Amino acid sequence: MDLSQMNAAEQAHVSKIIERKQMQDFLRMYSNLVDRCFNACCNDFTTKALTNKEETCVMNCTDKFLKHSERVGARFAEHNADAMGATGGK
Amino acid sequence: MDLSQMNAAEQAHVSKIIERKQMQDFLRMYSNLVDRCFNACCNDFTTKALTNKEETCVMNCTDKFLKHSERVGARFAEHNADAMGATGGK
Amino acid sequence: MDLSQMNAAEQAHVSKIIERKQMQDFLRMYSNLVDRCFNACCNDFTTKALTNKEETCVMNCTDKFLKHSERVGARFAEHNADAMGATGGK
Amino acid sequence: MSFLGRGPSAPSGGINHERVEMAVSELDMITDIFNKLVSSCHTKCIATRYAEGDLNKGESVCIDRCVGKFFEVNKKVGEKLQAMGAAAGGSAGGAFPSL
Amino acid sequence: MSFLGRGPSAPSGGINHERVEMAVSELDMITDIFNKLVSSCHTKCIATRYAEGDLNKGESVCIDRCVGKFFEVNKKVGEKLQAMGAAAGGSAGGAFPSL
Amino acid sequence: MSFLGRGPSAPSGGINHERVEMAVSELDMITDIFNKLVSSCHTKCIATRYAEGDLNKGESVCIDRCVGKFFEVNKKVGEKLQAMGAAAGGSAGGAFPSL
Repeated sequence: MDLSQMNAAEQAHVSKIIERKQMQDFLRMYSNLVDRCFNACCNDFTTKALTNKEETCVMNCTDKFLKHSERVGARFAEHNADAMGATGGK
Repeated sequence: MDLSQMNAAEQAHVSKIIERKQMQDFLRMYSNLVDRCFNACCNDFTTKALTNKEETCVMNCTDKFLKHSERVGARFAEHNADAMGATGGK
Repeated sequence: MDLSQMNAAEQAHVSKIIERKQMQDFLRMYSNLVDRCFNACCNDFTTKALTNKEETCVMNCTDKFLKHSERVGARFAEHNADAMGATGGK
Repeated sequence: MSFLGRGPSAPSGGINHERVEMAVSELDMITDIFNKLVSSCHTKCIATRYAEGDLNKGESVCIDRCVGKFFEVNKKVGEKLQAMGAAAGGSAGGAFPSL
Repeated sequence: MSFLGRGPSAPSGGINHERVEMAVSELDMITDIFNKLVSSCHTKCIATRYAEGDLNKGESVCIDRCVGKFFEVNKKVGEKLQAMGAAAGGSAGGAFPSL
Repeated sequence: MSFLGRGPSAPSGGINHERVEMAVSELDMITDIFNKLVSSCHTKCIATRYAEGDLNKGESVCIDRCVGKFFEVNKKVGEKLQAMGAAAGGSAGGAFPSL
Protein backbone atom coordinates (compact mmCIF):
# COMPACT_ATOMS: atom_id res chain seq x y z
CA MET A 1 0.00 0.00 0.00
CA ASP A 2 1.07 3.51 -0.74
CA LEU A 3 0.47 5.76 2.23
CA SER A 4 2.69 8.58 0.97
CA GLN A 5 -0.20 10.75 -0.15
CA MET A 6 -1.67 10.82 3.35
CA ASN A 7 -0.93 13.33 6.08
CA ALA A 8 0.62 12.26 9.40
CA ALA A 9 -2.69 11.90 11.24
CA GLU A 10 -4.12 9.73 8.49
CA GLN A 11 -1.00 7.56 8.31
CA ALA A 12 -1.06 6.97 12.06
CA HIS A 13 -4.75 6.07 11.94
CA VAL A 14 -4.28 3.66 9.03
CA SER A 15 -1.23 2.07 10.68
CA LYS A 16 -3.31 1.30 13.75
CA ILE A 17 -6.05 -0.24 11.62
CA ILE A 18 -3.46 -2.32 9.72
CA GLU A 19 -2.01 -3.58 13.00
CA ARG A 20 -5.42 -4.75 14.19
CA LYS A 21 -6.16 -6.37 10.84
CA GLN A 22 -2.86 -8.25 10.91
CA MET A 23 -3.89 -9.80 14.21
CA GLN A 24 -7.26 -10.78 12.74
CA ASP A 25 -5.55 -12.14 9.61
CA PHE A 26 -3.24 -14.22 11.74
CA LEU A 27 -6.19 -15.70 13.61
CA ARG A 28 -8.02 -16.45 10.39
CA MET A 29 -4.89 -18.05 8.93
CA TYR A 30 -4.68 -20.15 12.07
CA SER A 31 -8.24 -21.44 11.87
CA ASN A 32 -7.89 -22.06 8.12
CA LEU A 33 -4.75 -24.06 8.80
CA VAL A 34 -6.43 -26.21 11.45
CA ASP A 35 -9.44 -26.81 9.22
CA ARG A 36 -7.33 -27.58 6.14
CA CYS A 37 -5.04 -30.07 7.89
CA PHE A 38 -7.90 -31.68 9.76
CA ASN A 39 -9.77 -32.18 6.49
CA ALA A 40 -6.75 -33.55 4.64
CA CYS A 41 -5.51 -35.85 7.41
CA CYS A 42 -8.50 -37.12 9.40
CA ASN A 43 -10.86 -39.31 7.46
CA ASP A 44 -11.23 -42.32 9.70
CA PHE A 45 -13.68 -42.01 12.57
CA THR A 46 -13.61 -45.63 13.65
CA THR A 47 -10.94 -44.57 16.16
CA LYS A 48 -11.49 -42.01 18.89
CA ALA A 49 -7.96 -40.63 19.30
CA LEU A 50 -5.66 -39.21 16.64
CA THR A 51 -3.58 -42.07 15.17
CA ASN A 52 0.19 -41.71 14.72
CA LYS A 53 -0.31 -41.58 10.98
CA GLU A 54 -2.85 -38.77 11.32
CA GLU A 55 -0.59 -36.85 13.67
CA THR A 56 2.40 -37.07 11.31
CA CYS A 57 0.17 -35.92 8.47
CA VAL A 58 -1.04 -32.91 10.50
CA MET A 59 2.53 -31.89 11.42
CA ASN A 60 3.70 -32.13 7.79
CA CYS A 61 0.57 -30.36 6.57
CA THR A 62 1.18 -27.46 8.97
CA ASP A 63 4.84 -27.23 8.00
CA LYS A 64 4.08 -27.34 4.31
CA PHE A 65 1.23 -24.87 4.49
CA LEU A 66 3.42 -22.29 6.24
CA LYS A 67 6.21 -22.77 3.69
CA HIS A 68 3.69 -22.57 0.90
CA SER A 69 2.19 -19.32 2.27
CA GLU A 70 5.66 -17.88 2.72
CA ARG A 71 6.61 -18.64 -0.88
CA VAL A 72 3.32 -17.30 -2.24
CA GLY A 73 3.84 -14.18 -0.11
CA ALA A 74 7.34 -13.62 -1.50
CA ARG A 75 6.18 -13.97 -5.12
CA PHE A 76 3.12 -11.84 -4.39
CA ALA A 77 5.30 -9.02 -3.04
CA GLU A 78 7.56 -9.16 -6.13
CA HIS A 79 4.69 -9.05 -8.60
CA ASN A 80 3.04 -6.29 -6.56
CA ALA A 81 6.24 -4.23 -6.66
CA ASP A 82 6.44 -4.76 -10.44
CA ALA A 83 2.83 -3.67 -10.87
CA MET A 84 3.43 -0.56 -8.75
CA GLY A 85 6.56 0.30 -10.78
CA ALA A 86 4.66 -0.10 -14.04
CA THR A 87 2.05 2.46 -13.02
CA GLY A 88 4.60 5.04 -11.88
CA GLY A 89 4.61 4.20 -8.19
CA LYS A 90 0.95 4.99 -7.68
CA MET B 1 -15.05 -16.87 26.97
CA ASP B 2 -13.71 -15.74 30.29
CA LEU B 3 -14.89 -12.24 31.10
CA SER B 4 -13.94 -12.41 34.78
CA GLN B 5 -10.83 -10.29 34.41
CA MET B 6 -12.80 -7.36 33.03
CA ASN B 7 -14.38 -4.54 34.97
CA ALA B 8 -18.14 -3.94 34.93
CA ALA B 9 -18.08 -1.35 32.13
CA GLU B 10 -16.02 -3.64 29.93
CA GLN B 11 -18.23 -6.64 30.64
CA ALA B 12 -21.36 -4.67 29.74
CA HIS B 13 -19.77 -3.43 26.53
CA VAL B 14 -18.61 -6.92 25.50
CA SER B 15 -22.01 -8.42 26.34
CA LYS B 16 -23.67 -5.96 24.00
CA ILE B 17 -21.22 -6.82 21.23
CA ILE B 18 -21.79 -10.54 21.81
CA GLU B 19 -25.54 -10.03 21.58
CA ARG B 20 -25.22 -8.30 18.22
CA LYS B 21 -22.84 -10.96 16.96
CA GLN B 22 -25.23 -13.72 17.98
CA MET B 23 -27.89 -12.13 15.79
CA GLN B 24 -25.43 -11.94 12.88
CA ASP B 25 -24.34 -15.54 13.50
CA PHE B 26 -27.94 -16.66 13.44
CA LEU B 27 -28.50 -14.92 10.11
CA ARG B 28 -25.35 -16.44 8.65
CA MET B 29 -26.34 -19.87 9.91
CA TYR B 30 -29.71 -19.36 8.25
CA SER B 31 -28.26 -18.46 4.85
CA ASN B 32 -25.73 -21.30 5.08
CA LEU B 33 -28.58 -23.69 5.84
CA VAL B 34 -30.64 -22.53 2.86
CA ASP B 35 -27.63 -22.74 0.55
CA ARG B 36 -26.54 -26.16 1.85
CA CYS B 37 -29.97 -27.77 1.55
CA PHE B 38 -30.64 -26.16 -1.81
CA ASN B 39 -27.35 -27.53 -3.12
CA ALA B 40 -27.90 -31.02 -1.73
CA CYS B 41 -31.56 -31.35 -2.77
CA CYS B 42 -32.10 -29.39 -5.98
CA ASN B 43 -30.25 -30.74 -8.98
CA ASP B 44 -32.96 -31.00 -11.58
CA PHE B 45 -33.86 -27.82 -13.41
CA THR B 46 -36.12 -29.39 -16.02
CA THR B 47 -39.02 -28.56 -13.68
CA LYS B 48 -39.91 -25.06 -12.56
CA ALA B 49 -41.45 -25.74 -9.18
CA LEU B 50 -39.97 -27.65 -6.26
CA THR B 51 -40.94 -31.34 -6.61
CA ASN B 52 -42.32 -33.33 -3.64
CA LYS B 53 -39.08 -35.27 -3.49
CA GLU B 54 -37.03 -32.06 -3.36
CA GLU B 55 -39.27 -30.59 -0.66
CA THR B 56 -38.97 -33.69 1.54
CA CYS B 57 -35.23 -33.60 1.09
CA VAL B 58 -35.07 -29.92 2.10
CA MET B 59 -37.16 -30.52 5.23
CA ASN B 60 -34.99 -33.49 6.29
CA CYS B 61 -31.83 -31.58 5.45
CA THR B 62 -32.93 -28.65 7.64
CA ASP B 63 -33.88 -30.95 10.49
CA LYS B 64 -30.67 -32.89 10.29
CA PHE B 65 -28.46 -29.84 9.99
CA LEU B 66 -29.94 -28.30 13.13
CA LYS B 67 -29.52 -31.56 15.06
CA HIS B 68 -25.99 -31.84 13.73
CA SER B 69 -25.13 -28.28 14.79
CA GLU B 70 -26.66 -28.87 18.19
CA ARG B 71 -24.58 -32.03 18.74
CA VAL B 72 -21.38 -30.38 17.51
CA GLY B 73 -22.15 -27.43 19.81
CA ALA B 74 -22.59 -29.70 22.83
CA ARG B 75 -19.31 -31.55 22.19
CA PHE B 76 -17.56 -28.26 21.43
CA ALA B 77 -18.65 -26.80 24.78
CA GLU B 78 -17.41 -29.91 26.62
CA HIS B 79 -14.00 -29.90 24.96
CA ASN B 80 -13.76 -26.16 25.48
CA ALA B 81 -14.51 -26.57 29.20
CA ASP B 82 -11.84 -29.29 29.41
CA ALA B 83 -9.29 -27.06 27.66
CA MET B 84 -10.11 -24.17 30.02
CA GLY B 85 -9.75 -26.43 33.04
CA ALA B 86 -6.38 -27.71 31.81
CA THR B 87 -4.96 -24.19 31.67
CA GLY B 88 -6.20 -23.20 35.13
CA GLY B 89 -9.38 -21.45 34.08
CA LYS B 90 -7.64 -18.82 31.98
CA MET C 1 -35.02 -3.01 1.62
CA ASP C 2 -37.83 -0.97 3.01
CA LEU C 3 -36.57 2.27 4.50
CA SER C 4 -40.00 3.94 4.64
CA GLN C 5 -40.43 3.39 8.38
CA MET C 6 -37.27 5.33 9.15
CA ASN C 7 -36.95 9.04 9.79
CA ALA C 8 -34.82 11.27 7.54
CA ALA C 9 -31.70 11.11 9.69
CA GLU C 10 -31.84 7.33 9.80
CA GLN C 11 -32.44 7.05 6.07
CA ALA C 12 -29.45 9.29 5.33
CA HIS C 13 -27.26 7.28 7.67
CA VAL C 14 -28.32 3.94 6.18
CA SER C 15 -27.87 5.28 2.62
CA LYS C 16 -24.28 6.16 3.42
CA ILE C 17 -23.64 2.71 4.86
CA ILE C 18 -25.23 1.10 1.79
CA GLU C 19 -22.99 3.15 -0.49
CA ARG C 20 -19.87 1.99 1.32
CA LYS C 21 -21.05 -1.60 1.28
CA GLN C 22 -21.71 -1.47 -2.46
CA MET C 23 -18.07 -0.50 -2.99
CA GLN C 24 -16.95 -3.39 -0.78
CA ASP C 25 -19.33 -5.76 -2.59
CA PHE C 26 -17.93 -4.67 -5.93
CA LEU C 27 -14.38 -5.37 -4.72
CA ARG C 28 -15.37 -8.78 -3.38
CA MET C 29 -17.16 -9.60 -6.62
CA TYR C 30 -13.98 -8.61 -8.46
CA SER C 31 -11.71 -10.88 -6.42
CA ASN C 32 -14.22 -13.74 -6.64
CA LEU C 33 -14.30 -13.30 -10.41
CA VAL C 34 -10.50 -13.39 -10.71
CA ASP C 35 -10.29 -16.45 -8.47
CA ARG C 36 -13.12 -18.28 -10.22
CA CYS C 37 -11.79 -17.72 -13.75
CA PHE C 38 -8.21 -18.47 -12.71
CA ASN C 39 -9.34 -21.76 -11.17
CA ALA C 40 -11.46 -22.76 -14.16
CA CYS C 41 -8.96 -21.76 -16.86
CA CYS C 42 -5.43 -22.26 -15.51
CA ASN C 43 -4.53 -25.85 -14.79
CA ASP C 44 -1.24 -26.25 -16.60
CA PHE C 45 1.85 -24.97 -14.81
CA THR C 46 4.41 -26.40 -17.22
CA THR C 47 4.33 -23.00 -18.95
CA LYS C 48 5.23 -19.74 -17.27
CA ALA C 49 3.09 -17.30 -19.23
CA LEU C 50 -0.65 -17.42 -19.84
CA THR C 51 -1.30 -19.41 -23.06
CA ASN C 52 -3.68 -18.12 -25.75
CA LYS C 53 -6.13 -20.82 -24.84
CA GLU C 54 -6.05 -19.82 -21.18
CA GLU C 55 -6.48 -16.15 -22.04
CA THR C 56 -9.52 -16.82 -24.24
CA CYS C 57 -11.00 -18.95 -21.48
CA VAL C 58 -10.48 -16.14 -18.92
CA MET C 59 -12.12 -13.55 -21.17
CA ASN C 60 -15.15 -15.78 -21.82
CA CYS C 61 -15.35 -16.72 -18.17
CA THR C 62 -15.41 -13.03 -17.15
CA ASP C 63 -18.03 -12.21 -19.75
CA LYS C 64 -20.21 -15.12 -18.82
CA PHE C 65 -19.91 -14.57 -15.09
CA LEU C 66 -21.06 -10.95 -15.42
CA LYS C 67 -24.00 -11.96 -17.61
CA HIS C 68 -24.84 -14.73 -15.18
CA SER C 69 -24.74 -12.34 -12.18
CA GLU C 70 -26.88 -9.85 -14.07
CA ARG C 71 -29.51 -12.46 -14.86
CA VAL C 72 -29.53 -13.82 -11.32
CA GLY C 73 -29.83 -10.22 -10.07
CA ALA C 74 -32.84 -9.54 -12.29
CA ARG C 75 -34.66 -12.72 -11.19
CA PHE C 76 -33.69 -12.06 -7.57
CA ALA C 77 -35.23 -8.58 -7.72
CA GLU C 78 -38.47 -9.96 -9.21
CA HIS C 79 -38.85 -12.70 -6.61
CA ASN C 80 -37.97 -10.22 -3.89
CA ALA C 81 -40.66 -7.82 -5.12
CA ASP C 82 -43.18 -10.70 -5.15
CA ALA C 83 -42.23 -11.68 -1.61
CA MET C 84 -42.60 -8.08 -0.43
CA GLY C 85 -45.99 -7.79 -2.12
CA ALA C 86 -47.18 -11.00 -0.50
CA THR C 87 -46.45 -9.69 3.00
CA GLY C 88 -48.20 -6.36 2.42
CA GLY C 89 -45.18 -4.31 1.44
CA LYS C 90 -43.30 -4.85 4.68
CA MET D 1 -37.89 -10.09 1.75
CA SER D 2 -38.50 -8.90 5.27
CA PHE D 3 -36.63 -11.45 7.36
CA LEU D 4 -36.48 -9.30 10.43
CA GLY D 5 -39.15 -7.41 12.30
CA ARG D 6 -38.73 -3.65 12.76
CA GLY D 7 -38.19 -2.05 16.12
CA PRO D 8 -41.45 -0.82 17.63
CA SER D 9 -40.55 2.70 18.82
CA ALA D 10 -40.00 5.42 16.22
CA PRO D 11 -38.17 8.51 17.51
CA SER D 12 -38.77 11.55 15.30
CA GLY D 13 -35.44 13.38 15.29
CA GLY D 14 -32.29 11.43 16.14
CA ILE D 15 -31.00 8.10 15.01
CA ASN D 16 -32.32 4.91 16.59
CA HIS D 17 -29.09 2.94 16.44
CA GLU D 18 -30.75 -0.39 17.10
CA ARG D 19 -33.08 0.11 14.17
CA VAL D 20 -30.21 1.13 11.91
CA GLU D 21 -28.26 -1.92 13.04
CA MET D 22 -31.20 -4.17 12.25
CA ALA D 23 -31.43 -2.66 8.77
CA VAL D 24 -27.70 -3.14 8.21
CA SER D 25 -27.89 -6.76 9.44
CA GLU D 26 -30.77 -7.38 7.06
CA LEU D 27 -28.82 -5.81 4.21
CA ASP D 28 -25.78 -7.97 5.03
CA MET D 29 -27.89 -11.09 5.00
CA ILE D 30 -29.55 -10.26 1.70
CA THR D 31 -26.12 -9.60 0.16
CA ASP D 32 -24.84 -12.86 1.62
CA ILE D 33 -27.82 -14.82 0.26
CA PHE D 34 -27.46 -13.17 -3.15
CA ASN D 35 -23.76 -14.04 -3.34
CA LYS D 36 -24.46 -17.65 -2.39
CA LEU D 37 -27.24 -17.77 -4.98
CA VAL D 38 -24.93 -16.47 -7.71
CA SER D 39 -22.32 -19.04 -6.78
CA SER D 40 -24.70 -22.01 -6.43
CA CYS D 41 -26.55 -21.34 -9.68
CA HIS D 42 -23.23 -20.83 -11.47
CA THR D 43 -22.11 -24.29 -10.31
CA LYS D 44 -25.42 -25.84 -11.31
CA CYS D 45 -26.01 -24.10 -14.64
CA ILE D 46 -22.80 -22.84 -16.25
CA ALA D 47 -20.50 -25.17 -18.21
CA THR D 48 -16.90 -24.42 -17.25
CA ARG D 49 -15.32 -25.01 -20.66
CA TYR D 50 -15.97 -21.35 -21.50
CA ALA D 51 -16.06 -21.84 -25.26
CA GLU D 52 -18.03 -18.59 -25.57
CA GLY D 53 -18.85 -15.52 -23.47
CA ASP D 54 -22.62 -15.47 -23.90
CA LEU D 55 -25.18 -17.41 -21.91
CA ASN D 56 -26.77 -20.03 -24.15
CA LYS D 57 -30.49 -20.86 -24.09
CA GLY D 58 -30.11 -23.85 -21.78
CA GLU D 59 -28.02 -21.89 -19.30
CA SER D 60 -30.49 -19.00 -19.25
CA VAL D 61 -33.49 -21.25 -18.55
CA CYS D 62 -31.50 -23.10 -15.90
CA ILE D 63 -30.62 -19.81 -14.14
CA ASP D 64 -34.25 -18.68 -14.03
CA ARG D 65 -35.41 -21.97 -12.52
CA CYS D 66 -32.43 -22.12 -10.19
CA VAL D 67 -33.32 -18.73 -8.68
CA GLY D 68 -36.99 -19.72 -8.46
CA LYS D 69 -36.27 -22.97 -6.63
CA PHE D 70 -33.79 -21.23 -4.33
CA PHE D 71 -36.53 -18.80 -3.25
CA GLU D 72 -38.89 -21.74 -2.63
CA VAL D 73 -36.24 -23.45 -0.50
CA ASN D 74 -35.60 -20.19 1.36
CA LYS D 75 -39.32 -19.95 2.14
CA LYS D 76 -39.61 -23.58 3.30
CA VAL D 77 -36.55 -23.31 5.54
CA GLY D 78 -37.76 -19.98 6.98
CA GLU D 79 -41.18 -21.44 7.78
CA LYS D 80 -39.62 -24.49 9.42
CA LEU D 81 -37.31 -22.39 11.59
CA GLN D 82 -40.19 -20.12 12.55
CA ALA D 83 -42.32 -23.15 13.44
CA MET D 84 -39.48 -24.37 15.65
CA GLY D 85 -39.51 -21.03 17.44
CA ALA D 86 -35.99 -20.55 16.31
CA ALA D 87 -36.58 -17.48 14.14
CA ALA D 88 -34.96 -14.07 14.51
CA GLY D 89 -33.94 -13.34 18.05
CA GLY D 90 -34.75 -16.76 19.48
CA SER D 91 -32.10 -19.34 20.33
CA ALA D 92 -31.35 -21.73 17.51
CA GLY D 93 -32.27 -24.75 19.56
CA GLY D 94 -28.88 -24.81 21.20
CA ALA D 95 -27.15 -24.88 17.84
CA PHE D 96 -24.53 -22.40 19.00
CA PRO D 97 -22.11 -23.08 21.80
CA SER D 98 -22.31 -20.80 24.80
CA LEU D 99 -19.20 -18.66 24.77
CA MET E 1 -9.75 -22.22 24.92
CA SER E 2 -7.62 -19.23 25.70
CA PHE E 3 -5.88 -18.59 22.40
CA LEU E 4 -4.89 -15.06 23.23
CA GLY E 5 -3.17 -13.64 26.27
CA ARG E 6 -4.95 -10.95 28.30
CA GLY E 7 -3.72 -7.41 28.56
CA PRO E 8 -1.69 -6.88 31.72
CA SER E 9 -3.05 -3.58 33.08
CA ALA E 10 -6.55 -3.47 34.57
CA PRO E 11 -8.07 0.03 34.79
CA SER E 12 -10.89 0.21 37.34
CA GLY E 13 -13.43 2.58 35.82
CA GLY E 14 -13.40 3.14 32.04
CA ILE E 15 -13.15 0.79 29.14
CA ASN E 16 -9.75 -0.54 28.06
CA HIS E 17 -10.47 -0.64 24.34
CA GLU E 18 -7.50 -2.84 23.53
CA ARG E 19 -8.66 -5.46 25.99
CA VAL E 20 -12.19 -5.33 24.62
CA GLU E 21 -10.83 -5.66 21.10
CA MET E 22 -8.78 -8.70 22.10
CA ALA E 23 -11.88 -10.30 23.60
CA VAL E 24 -13.88 -9.58 20.45
CA SER E 25 -11.10 -10.99 18.25
CA GLU E 26 -11.04 -14.11 20.38
CA LEU E 27 -14.82 -14.41 20.13
CA ASP E 28 -14.66 -14.00 16.35
CA MET E 29 -12.05 -16.73 16.08
CA ILE E 30 -13.99 -19.15 18.26
CA THR E 31 -17.10 -18.53 16.16
CA ASP E 32 -15.06 -19.00 12.99
CA ILE E 33 -13.55 -22.26 14.28
CA PHE E 34 -16.97 -23.50 15.38
CA ASN E 35 -18.50 -22.78 11.98
CA LYS E 36 -15.67 -24.58 10.20
CA LEU E 37 -16.06 -27.50 12.60
CA VAL E 38 -19.79 -27.75 11.89
CA SER E 39 -19.13 -27.68 8.17
CA SER E 40 -16.21 -30.15 8.18
CA CYS E 41 -17.94 -32.71 10.40
CA HIS E 42 -21.10 -32.38 8.32
CA THR E 43 -19.10 -33.25 5.19
CA LYS E 44 -17.37 -36.14 6.94
CA CYS E 45 -20.32 -37.63 8.84
CA ILE E 46 -23.69 -36.78 7.29
CA ALA E 47 -25.05 -38.69 4.29
CA THR E 48 -26.54 -36.21 1.81
CA ARG E 49 -29.45 -38.34 0.64
CA TYR E 50 -31.55 -36.95 3.48
CA ALA E 51 -33.91 -39.91 3.67
CA GLU E 52 -34.80 -38.91 7.25
CA GLY E 53 -34.44 -35.87 9.51
CA ASP E 54 -32.87 -37.58 12.53
CA LEU E 55 -29.22 -38.32 13.11
CA ASN E 56 -28.70 -42.07 13.00
CA LYS E 57 -26.41 -43.94 15.40
CA GLY E 58 -23.45 -44.01 12.99
CA GLU E 59 -23.72 -40.28 12.27
CA SER E 60 -23.91 -39.43 15.99
CA VAL E 61 -20.80 -41.44 16.87
CA CYS E 62 -18.98 -39.97 13.89
CA ILE E 63 -19.82 -36.41 15.00
CA ASP E 64 -18.51 -37.01 18.54
CA ARG E 65 -15.22 -38.39 17.25
CA CYS E 66 -14.97 -35.73 14.57
CA VAL E 67 -15.17 -32.96 17.17
CA GLY E 68 -12.70 -34.78 19.41
CA LYS E 69 -10.13 -35.21 16.66
CA PHE E 70 -10.61 -31.62 15.52
CA PHE E 71 -9.69 -30.42 19.02
CA GLU E 72 -6.62 -32.66 19.01
CA VAL E 73 -5.56 -31.22 15.65
CA ASN E 74 -6.21 -27.70 16.93
CA LYS E 75 -3.92 -28.41 19.90
CA LYS E 76 -1.15 -29.91 17.78
CA VAL E 77 -1.20 -27.03 15.31
CA GLY E 78 -1.26 -24.47 18.11
CA GLU E 79 1.72 -26.08 19.82
CA LYS E 80 3.65 -26.21 16.56
CA LEU E 81 2.99 -22.55 15.78
CA GLN E 82 3.94 -21.57 19.32
CA ALA E 83 7.16 -23.59 19.04
CA MET E 84 7.91 -21.73 15.84
CA GLY E 85 7.49 -18.49 17.70
CA ALA E 86 4.67 -17.66 15.39
CA ALA E 87 1.92 -17.49 17.99
CA ALA E 88 -0.37 -14.54 18.68
CA GLY E 89 1.25 -11.23 17.97
CA GLY E 90 4.41 -12.59 16.40
CA SER E 91 5.03 -12.56 12.67
CA ALA E 92 3.88 -15.70 10.90
CA GLY E 93 7.37 -16.45 9.60
CA GLY E 94 6.86 -14.11 6.68
CA ALA E 95 3.70 -15.92 5.66
CA PHE E 96 1.93 -12.65 4.95
CA PRO E 97 3.08 -10.17 2.35
CA SER E 98 4.09 -6.75 3.58
CA LEU E 99 1.46 -4.32 2.40
CA MET F 1 -1.43 -2.81 -7.22
CA SER F 2 -3.45 0.36 -7.16
CA PHE F 3 -6.96 -0.87 -7.79
CA LEU F 4 -8.62 2.24 -6.51
CA GLY F 5 -8.02 5.88 -7.31
CA ARG F 6 -7.09 8.26 -4.49
CA GLY F 7 -9.27 11.09 -3.34
CA PRO F 8 -8.21 14.37 -4.93
CA SER F 9 -8.34 16.79 -1.99
CA ALA F 10 -5.62 16.59 0.68
CA PRO F 11 -6.49 18.30 3.98
CA SER F 12 -3.37 19.14 5.99
CA GLY F 13 -4.36 18.59 9.62
CA GLY F 14 -7.35 16.32 10.34
CA ILE F 15 -8.34 12.95 9.05
CA ASN F 16 -10.11 12.62 5.68
CA HIS F 17 -12.33 9.69 6.61
CA GLU F 18 -13.25 8.90 3.04
CA ARG F 19 -9.61 8.59 2.07
CA VAL F 20 -8.88 6.39 5.07
CA GLU F 21 -11.88 4.24 4.19
CA MET F 22 -10.64 3.87 0.63
CA ALA F 23 -7.24 2.75 1.90
CA VAL F 24 -8.84 0.26 4.28
CA SER F 25 -11.07 -1.10 1.49
CA GLU F 26 -8.01 -1.50 -0.72
CA LEU F 27 -6.17 -3.27 2.08
CA ASP F 28 -9.12 -5.59 2.64
CA MET F 29 -9.23 -6.47 -1.04
CA ILE F 30 -5.50 -7.16 -1.26
CA THR F 31 -5.76 -9.41 1.80
CA ASP F 32 -8.77 -11.14 0.29
CA ILE F 33 -6.96 -11.67 -3.04
CA PHE F 34 -3.86 -12.93 -1.24
CA ASN F 35 -5.86 -15.45 0.79
CA LYS F 36 -7.62 -16.71 -2.33
CA LEU F 37 -4.25 -16.99 -4.10
CA VAL F 38 -2.77 -19.03 -1.24
CA SER F 39 -5.77 -21.33 -1.29
CA SER F 40 -5.98 -21.74 -5.09
CA CYS F 41 -2.25 -22.40 -5.55
CA HIS F 42 -2.33 -24.84 -2.64
CA THR F 43 -5.07 -26.81 -4.38
CA LYS F 44 -3.25 -26.70 -7.70
CA CYS F 45 0.31 -27.37 -6.52
CA ILE F 46 0.46 -29.20 -3.18
CA ALA F 47 -0.01 -32.97 -2.95
CA THR F 48 -2.28 -33.75 0.01
CA ARG F 49 -0.60 -36.97 1.11
CA TYR F 50 1.75 -34.93 3.30
CA ALA F 51 4.57 -37.48 3.31
CA GLU F 52 7.00 -34.69 4.22
CA GLY F 53 6.91 -31.13 5.51
CA ASP F 54 9.12 -29.47 2.93
CA LEU F 55 8.11 -28.15 -0.46
CA ASN F 56 9.67 -30.33 -3.14
CA LYS F 57 11.17 -28.92 -6.36
CA GLY F 58 8.05 -29.54 -8.44
CA GLU F 59 5.77 -27.88 -5.89
CA SER F 60 8.06 -24.83 -5.62
CA VAL F 61 8.16 -24.28 -9.39
CA CYS F 62 4.40 -24.78 -9.58
CA ILE F 63 3.81 -22.15 -6.86
CA ASP F 64 5.97 -19.55 -8.67
CA ARG F 65 4.12 -20.08 -11.95
CA CYS F 66 0.76 -20.23 -10.20
CA VAL F 67 1.29 -16.79 -8.64
CA GLY F 68 2.57 -15.42 -11.97
CA LYS F 69 -0.45 -16.63 -13.92
CA PHE F 70 -2.81 -15.42 -11.21
CA PHE F 71 -1.41 -11.90 -11.60
CA GLU F 72 -1.82 -12.13 -15.38
CA VAL F 73 -5.43 -13.21 -14.94
CA ASN F 74 -5.99 -10.40 -12.43
CA LYS F 75 -4.67 -7.90 -14.99
CA LYS F 76 -6.80 -9.25 -17.84
CA VAL F 77 -9.96 -9.25 -15.75
CA GLY F 78 -9.22 -5.74 -14.46
CA GLU F 79 -8.71 -4.42 -17.99
CA LYS F 80 -11.90 -6.07 -19.18
CA LEU F 81 -13.96 -4.61 -16.34
CA GLN F 82 -12.44 -1.19 -16.90
CA ALA F 83 -13.22 -1.42 -20.62
CA MET F 84 -16.80 -2.24 -19.69
CA GLY F 85 -16.90 0.91 -17.59
CA ALA F 86 -17.58 -1.25 -14.60
CA ALA F 87 -14.45 -0.41 -12.63
CA ALA F 88 -14.31 1.05 -9.14
CA GLY F 89 -17.28 3.22 -8.34
CA GLY F 90 -19.28 2.42 -11.47
CA SER F 91 -22.21 0.03 -11.49
CA ALA F 92 -21.26 -3.53 -12.27
CA GLY F 93 -23.55 -3.66 -15.29
CA GLY F 94 -26.55 -4.39 -13.13
CA ALA F 95 -24.80 -7.39 -11.61
CA PHE F 96 -26.06 -6.51 -8.15
CA PRO F 97 -29.71 -6.37 -7.21
CA SER F 98 -31.05 -3.05 -6.08
CA LEU F 99 -31.79 -3.35 -2.40
